Amino acid sequence: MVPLENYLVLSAILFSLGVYGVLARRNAVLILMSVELMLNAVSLNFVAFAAYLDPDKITGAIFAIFVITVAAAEVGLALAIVIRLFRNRATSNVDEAATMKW
Amino acid sequence: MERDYTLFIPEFIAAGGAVLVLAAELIYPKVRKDYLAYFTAAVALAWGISALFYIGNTVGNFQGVIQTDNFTTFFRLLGSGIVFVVALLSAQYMNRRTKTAGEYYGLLLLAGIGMVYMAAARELITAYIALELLSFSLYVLVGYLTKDNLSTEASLKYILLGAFSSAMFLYGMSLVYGITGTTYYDGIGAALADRSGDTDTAAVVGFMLILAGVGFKVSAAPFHMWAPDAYEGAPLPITAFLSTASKAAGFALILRLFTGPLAANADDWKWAIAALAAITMTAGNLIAIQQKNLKRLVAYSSIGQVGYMLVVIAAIGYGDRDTAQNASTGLLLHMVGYVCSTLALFTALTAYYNRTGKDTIAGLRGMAETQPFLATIVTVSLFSFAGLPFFAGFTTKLFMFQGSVTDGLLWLVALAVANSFVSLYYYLMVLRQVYLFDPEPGMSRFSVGPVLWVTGAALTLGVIFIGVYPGPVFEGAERATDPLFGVGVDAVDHAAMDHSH
Amino acid sequence: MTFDEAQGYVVLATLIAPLAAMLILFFVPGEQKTAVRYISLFFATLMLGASVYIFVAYQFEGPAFSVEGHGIQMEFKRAWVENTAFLGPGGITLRLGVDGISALLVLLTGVVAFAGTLVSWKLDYRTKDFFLLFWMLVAGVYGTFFSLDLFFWFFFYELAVVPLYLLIGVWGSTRKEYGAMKLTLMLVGGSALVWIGIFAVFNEAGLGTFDMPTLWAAGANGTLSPEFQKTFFPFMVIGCGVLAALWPLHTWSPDGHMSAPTAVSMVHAGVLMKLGAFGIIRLGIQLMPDGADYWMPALMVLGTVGAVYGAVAALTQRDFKLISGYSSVSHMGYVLMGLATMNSIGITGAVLQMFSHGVMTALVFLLIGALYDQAHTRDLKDFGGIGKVMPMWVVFYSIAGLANVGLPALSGFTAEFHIFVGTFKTYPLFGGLAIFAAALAAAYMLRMFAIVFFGPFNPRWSSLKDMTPHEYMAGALLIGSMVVMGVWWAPFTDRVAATVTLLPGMTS
Amino acid sequence: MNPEYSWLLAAIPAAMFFVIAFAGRYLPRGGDYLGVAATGASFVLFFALLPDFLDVFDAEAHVLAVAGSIEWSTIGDFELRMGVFVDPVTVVMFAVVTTVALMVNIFSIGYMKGEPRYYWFFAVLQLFVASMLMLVMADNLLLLYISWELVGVCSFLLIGFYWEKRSATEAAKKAFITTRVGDVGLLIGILVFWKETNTFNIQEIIHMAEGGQISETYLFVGSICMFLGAMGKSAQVPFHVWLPDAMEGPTPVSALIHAATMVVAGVYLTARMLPVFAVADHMLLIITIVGLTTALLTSAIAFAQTDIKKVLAYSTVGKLGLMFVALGSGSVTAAMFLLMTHAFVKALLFLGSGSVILGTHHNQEMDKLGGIWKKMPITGTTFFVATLALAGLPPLAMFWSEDELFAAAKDEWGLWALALAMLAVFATGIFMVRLFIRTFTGQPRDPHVYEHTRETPAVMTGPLVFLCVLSVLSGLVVFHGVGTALGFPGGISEFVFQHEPHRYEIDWALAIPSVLVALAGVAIGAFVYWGNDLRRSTALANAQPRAYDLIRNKFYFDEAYQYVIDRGVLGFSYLTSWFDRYVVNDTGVNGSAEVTGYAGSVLKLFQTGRLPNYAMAIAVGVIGLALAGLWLRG
Amino acid sequence: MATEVLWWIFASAIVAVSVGVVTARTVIHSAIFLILSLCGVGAMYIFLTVEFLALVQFLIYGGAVTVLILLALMLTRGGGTVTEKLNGPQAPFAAAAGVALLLILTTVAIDTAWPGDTDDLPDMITVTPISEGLFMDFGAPFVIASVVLLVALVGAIILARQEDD
Repeated sequence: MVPLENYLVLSAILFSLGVYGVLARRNAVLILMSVELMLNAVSLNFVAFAAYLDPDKITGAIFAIFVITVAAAEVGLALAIVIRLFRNRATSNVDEAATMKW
Repeated sequence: MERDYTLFIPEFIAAGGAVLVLAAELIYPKVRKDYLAYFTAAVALAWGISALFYIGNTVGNFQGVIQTDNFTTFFRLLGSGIVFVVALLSAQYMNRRTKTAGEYYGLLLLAGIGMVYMAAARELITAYIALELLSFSLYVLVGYLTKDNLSTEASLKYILLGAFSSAMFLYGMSLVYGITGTTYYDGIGAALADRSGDTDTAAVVGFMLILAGVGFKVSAAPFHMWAPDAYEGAPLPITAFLSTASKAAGFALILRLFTGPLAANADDWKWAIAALAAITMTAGNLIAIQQKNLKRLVAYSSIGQVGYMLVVIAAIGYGDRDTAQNASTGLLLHMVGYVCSTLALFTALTAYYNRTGKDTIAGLRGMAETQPFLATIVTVSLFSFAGLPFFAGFTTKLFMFQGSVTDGLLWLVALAVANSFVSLYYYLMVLRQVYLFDPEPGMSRFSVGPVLWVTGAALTLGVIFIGVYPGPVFEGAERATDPLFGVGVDAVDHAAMDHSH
Repeated sequence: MTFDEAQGYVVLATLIAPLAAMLILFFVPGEQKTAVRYISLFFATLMLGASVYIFVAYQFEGPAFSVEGHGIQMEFKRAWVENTAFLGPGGITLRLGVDGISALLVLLTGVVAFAGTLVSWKLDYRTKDFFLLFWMLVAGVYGTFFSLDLFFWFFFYELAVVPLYLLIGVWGSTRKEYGAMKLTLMLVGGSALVWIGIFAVFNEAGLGTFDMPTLWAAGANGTLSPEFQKTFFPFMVIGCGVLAALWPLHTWSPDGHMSAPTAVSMVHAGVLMKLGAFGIIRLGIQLMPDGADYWMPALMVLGTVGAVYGAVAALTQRDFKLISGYSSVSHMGYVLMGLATMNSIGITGAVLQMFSHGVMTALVFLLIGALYDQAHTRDLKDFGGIGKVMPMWVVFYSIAGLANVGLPALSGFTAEFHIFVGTFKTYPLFGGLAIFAAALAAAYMLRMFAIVFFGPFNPRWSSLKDMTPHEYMAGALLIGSMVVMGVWWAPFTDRVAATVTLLPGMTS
Repeated sequence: MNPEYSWLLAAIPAAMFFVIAFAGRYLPRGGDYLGVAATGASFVLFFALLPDFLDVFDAEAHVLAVAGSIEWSTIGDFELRMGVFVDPVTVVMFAVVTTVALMVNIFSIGYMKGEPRYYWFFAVLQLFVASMLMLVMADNLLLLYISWELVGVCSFLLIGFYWEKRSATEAAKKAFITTRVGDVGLLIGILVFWKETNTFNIQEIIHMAEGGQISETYLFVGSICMFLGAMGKSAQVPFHVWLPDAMEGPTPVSALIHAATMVVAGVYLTARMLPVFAVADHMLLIITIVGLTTALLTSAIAFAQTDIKKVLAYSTVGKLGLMFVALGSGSVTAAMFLLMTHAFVKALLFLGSGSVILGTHHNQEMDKLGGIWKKMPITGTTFFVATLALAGLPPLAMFWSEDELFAAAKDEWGLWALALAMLAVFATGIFMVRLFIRTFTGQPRDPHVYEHTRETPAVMTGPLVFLCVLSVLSGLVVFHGVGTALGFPGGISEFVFQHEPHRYEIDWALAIPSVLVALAGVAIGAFVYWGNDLRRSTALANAQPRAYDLIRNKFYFDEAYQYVIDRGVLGFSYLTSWFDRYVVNDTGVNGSAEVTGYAGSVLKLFQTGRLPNYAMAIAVGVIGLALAGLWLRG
Repeated sequence: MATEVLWWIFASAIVAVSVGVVTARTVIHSAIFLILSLCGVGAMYIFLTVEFLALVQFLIYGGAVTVLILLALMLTRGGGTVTEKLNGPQAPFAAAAGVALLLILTTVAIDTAWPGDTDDLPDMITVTPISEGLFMDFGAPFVIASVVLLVALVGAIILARQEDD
């Protein structure tokens, strides 16, 4: 069988890639996508833990459902804001949305 | 009691009010926007009053995920109070800036509910969802001025970073779940206590990730960077809400988490909190010196305040149980004082902004001539922030730090005091504009509307009352922290324990 | 209500008077300047009367004087916050009272505040705000002298600093923004140190109370360990020392005084600086006797440096207020020296010096203000032969100056003499240096006299008027205080010494 | 009357000070009569008390003083008592002070007439008299110091009486500060003795010093310091510079304060403390040397002065030096005797010069005077007598006192001291005669001045005559017979003494050289300046130009001091001010503020406004915390 | 054994497409990679025997979220000009941070002594505990989550709507 650690490492890789994406990208939508990657890693983690360590109540899986729900809502809201930004400034590049600083 | 829905009555009121406000505009689009504000304030008032009935030593527990005890009640009162004031502040302000205000006030109430459940949650999923409820509402509220580039920019930064940090937070929770097999606080506490002594890299890293999540929420350095931008871009009343409710909620969550489930592993996180506290207060106060915009100044200053409050959390880690409760009590007291002062300040700024449209420090020039009453409020609140006596800040800070002092943490308290001294400089720079200069030509004396006048006066009196006679609030704060430490709680429902086997 | 309790209410009333004045003034329209003045004068008179009463009624011997009670009398006690969290029974009490030391300083406050009110009579710019803040300042000062609870002590100690920024910033002169900012920051910085010290003391004592006599007992019986005291004594003393112009943390004094308006300078140099020295007694000597034992030689060095340094620096200043500012540094140096002697003569002298310097320097600032209001310059070189147009002014200033120099029959001598005696007892060499500095005082004072008062008359100043009746009254009151103390000092020493001899670690 | 009432002597003028100071300007004639009445009352009271004093004093029973004191203040066991102590030394001082004060008060009515602040002059004069009397009857060093300072202030106020004149102001300042430097020593000395004996009471200190209860080092240090105070007050080299400048004050003030009374306070103090000084190592020798140096140096300077009052001032300093020589020789008798006779003579000379000044409408430069004896017969005559008296001619007063001095000096130190003292007397003769001749005789230098010169009124000449009588006769108290006739135990040497009384007898081996020296001085002076002819003296000056230059410029003392003050004291002050501004304030205080502000301006740069940077901060924070956590766990 | 091989194939694919998400040169490519990655994770849930969740994953993520993203991309015209560089200047540091985080999290995964049997999975996790948990134990958060969705809905409408200027 595939041990738990494999899932965890896979999740870690996805999470780190997501973090890389958030840090490296400058398109708001891409950043959002990277965040989704991270959230998926989290879900994977939860489900893996639930399946291996908490098979009776699988709280982790339930948590994952909440995470997915919230993530979906977050995407919707964030995209609305990106669209708003695009309307206001004709860009979705976050580096250009840097009027406020210091 | 497995499912005691009566525990939620205050929030039912608030949520019902929110739905009504949302619906009101749909049904009757021409409704006066300020009426909506006053209605919201009335709902908040009802909410707060209904919360009063929960004061006492009995603890209501909803399936182990939500607990209505004094701690919750405290934050209900605080939350409803903040919503009340912010709604009043918004009335005139939002009237001019938006055509649809129903959503604004609805979300305000919902954000308040999120805050309360962050404090009430005794389970990670609930805490997470409540946090997102608050966050989502705030993302929208910050960006509510859709035609304002700054508002949108602020909202974008806030939501993307918020999502990023909540991913971190979730990953941390998943690790904690992994080693404890449960999401209930009591279960986590028991499981961690069983495992304590082992080298749990997962626990350590998990704590740090959780810390990042809550640190973001309360804007602790280095997770604070969204705050100044969000504060600046947000509508003025929302800035007030951000710097009070959002922080209070974050600390409520932190207190529940760090005094309960994570307390046994204090060695793993206390140093981190101490470090964050030191960095946060120092960075906040030093950068604040350089600010020109009033909202940003308040943002950095509130970051500094967060640093002081984190001292308490560090004290919970470093000290024994008594110290932990003393410090937490101090934190709640300080929170009340800080909230009062901040809201008073924003009342004055809103009233001033409504009239002059100025939100830079230099814009306050000659305020003492044009509006002495507002100048007084600004003075009182800034002096309160700086921790000068007669005003809340002095007493609450003194109590908070005194409660936090342990032998190992004196250095941090000393640093906090030093920072508080530095902060005086930039507060004085504001007062310098207010008092030392004549108003710009063309500025004449104006009067303040009765709503803001009364609000400001009441808050100012509150600030002075807490500063001079802190006894009642302090005692209330202690009662509020009792449940965290199992003091005087007769009827703890240990249902939660059943879930954690 | 027994007589003693009734006296406690006198103390309470004295503390409440300035607060009441604030409250009433808050509701007086700002345009009613005359009303503002008379209300202030009324309260000032009240305070003066009460202060005199407190000083006179203080029993330094007989049954009323209790050694166990640290010589504290006229107590007023109300529970404030207790039995909550870290506060045990009597955690914070509004405990007021006077001992011999504070009785004298209360008198000083009454006198200077009264004089300050009279002097501010002609102030015409935002009169109401000025008096509002002024009474806040006075309330802070009174409160500090009365408080026997560490919380309230520090509360009032800080309260006295709160209004200074605005008082100086709005009504000040010469580089007022800089002076106000520096003064406020340095003073608050000092109290930050005190604050840290208070935290540490409360924590170390672990008694759950801020009650000062209880904590003093803890300091004396080793509950505050000697090591602890040695560590935290400097926090208290340096913190309070800033307010007492402890060298090298004194630079707010010249600049702050230069900028401050007359009445504020008076109260500030006259009374507020004494809070620092008073704090060293309360939080240093009384709270941490072991620490005091260990650190006092260092304070002696700093005090002496300050005394000499201030005098030397004053020699070549060209601004009246700078001279007074540096002279204050020098005189507060004497106070610190007196405290550092750790013998009853020296400390009594230090307390006398607080009073003496208080009235003297208040008078000096009063007079400088009277001149500056008309001349709009304070540069010595601009003047000459002022005695021709302002003879009474010159007489008053001369008396103040001679008191400054330490001339017998004026209070300065009485105080400095005791300090010198005390210093000689323990540190003869420093005593010698202090006396030398006193001679320098003669040099800078007479230099100023010679330049400004005497010599050929500069006709540019022929329009100058002599003192107004208000200033005259205020000045006469201050001079009266100086003369009484200079000639017949037993009433002062009796009261002060009765308490001083009870201080821990005191050699006779 | 009870001798303990002697405090009234001081109290009367003190009370009158307040009356005149506050009410004088509203009284007719400024209340000058009140002043005269006050000093007169003291004068009368003193002589009324004198028999009582004498009754109490009993040499046989070793009762030589009247003392009484009251408690003043107490701090623990530190008790201060204030009291009076009257012994023969005090009695002499009383006599001198009350007498001269009364004369000067009367004289001032005429002299100060029409001056501005007339009442103020009399007020301060009363304060001075009170303080001076208190000084000489103080039983403890604290009270003495208090009075000491008060007379200093009165001196300051009176020197600066004409404060509109820059020179008067400067002189007052100089006098005060110079004596103040000496006072530093005095106070240190007092405190050193207090530290060793725990008392301020003079008699107790003396007792303990003689009993060897004061350690040698402290004894020496204390004595030296105290003597510094005496030197400052009595204008001994190197503190002598203030006294000549003090002549800026009104002339009656010069007579009272700067000739007869205040300047002898140092002598009085030394006499009072002599038993202590005598125990200290080398102290007497030091006193003697200081006295001799002063006497010779200032006599030399007096040669080249042209201002009447300055000449007299230098002569005063010289005579004070001689008094110190007497003290250094261990003879309180000689010192006090000299003090008394000198007070009368010098008061007469000053009042005489005041008369001249007023009579010539404010001229005091010899170069403008000359030949006014005819115009001012009374003044001239009395001045002439006083000149001879000061020169030490028998049988005038000062001869006898100097005789005592010579005897003491010879006994104690031998011939060298005697010779030097006589040299000083010799010099006095020369410059006093020069002064007299150039002022009163010969042809008028300035006809205009001469024309307007007239004799002064009786209110001024009266005191002159009275003092002239004293100048002639007061020396005779040295004789046993005169003393007993006056009710004393005998001559002054049987009344005022330190260890044992002795009966005065003329020692011809000393008297003859003394007379010869005095005569020689007078003769040489008369020869050189006869007929107010300056050719001989000019030739003399030209013969030794460098020496003349030296004395003409007063040995450059003032210049040296000025240099030290400018470069040393003020330079140090400038340095300190600079240090205070730029190091302590700008660097220390502002610097730390700027560093804080700068830190803020650097830190804020992290807040770039770019979202990825913010996210990076979060990531770095998390990674840092996690790494730290892992590291801490090991 | 076959499961393991299959797992590794899937795992590698997921990593590969995820790398694609964060490195793709165009936004559309990224989005397509993201769909693949999300579906891969869904497959992982099947490996973990939580099929219900896999279903949720495919529906919500594979369906709703990606549709939203693609819609947004259309509305924002690909998020700006096509030629624009998608990576910011801080990419190298981002890579370093990613690697560091990966190391930390991998250490955590391997180093920790997880409580329980980490090698064995239950054969099948039915939907029953999930539904019980969701609707019974976690009823309260479920309700709150619905409010969150309401907020998101209202918020998205407010923010995205075209206000008549």
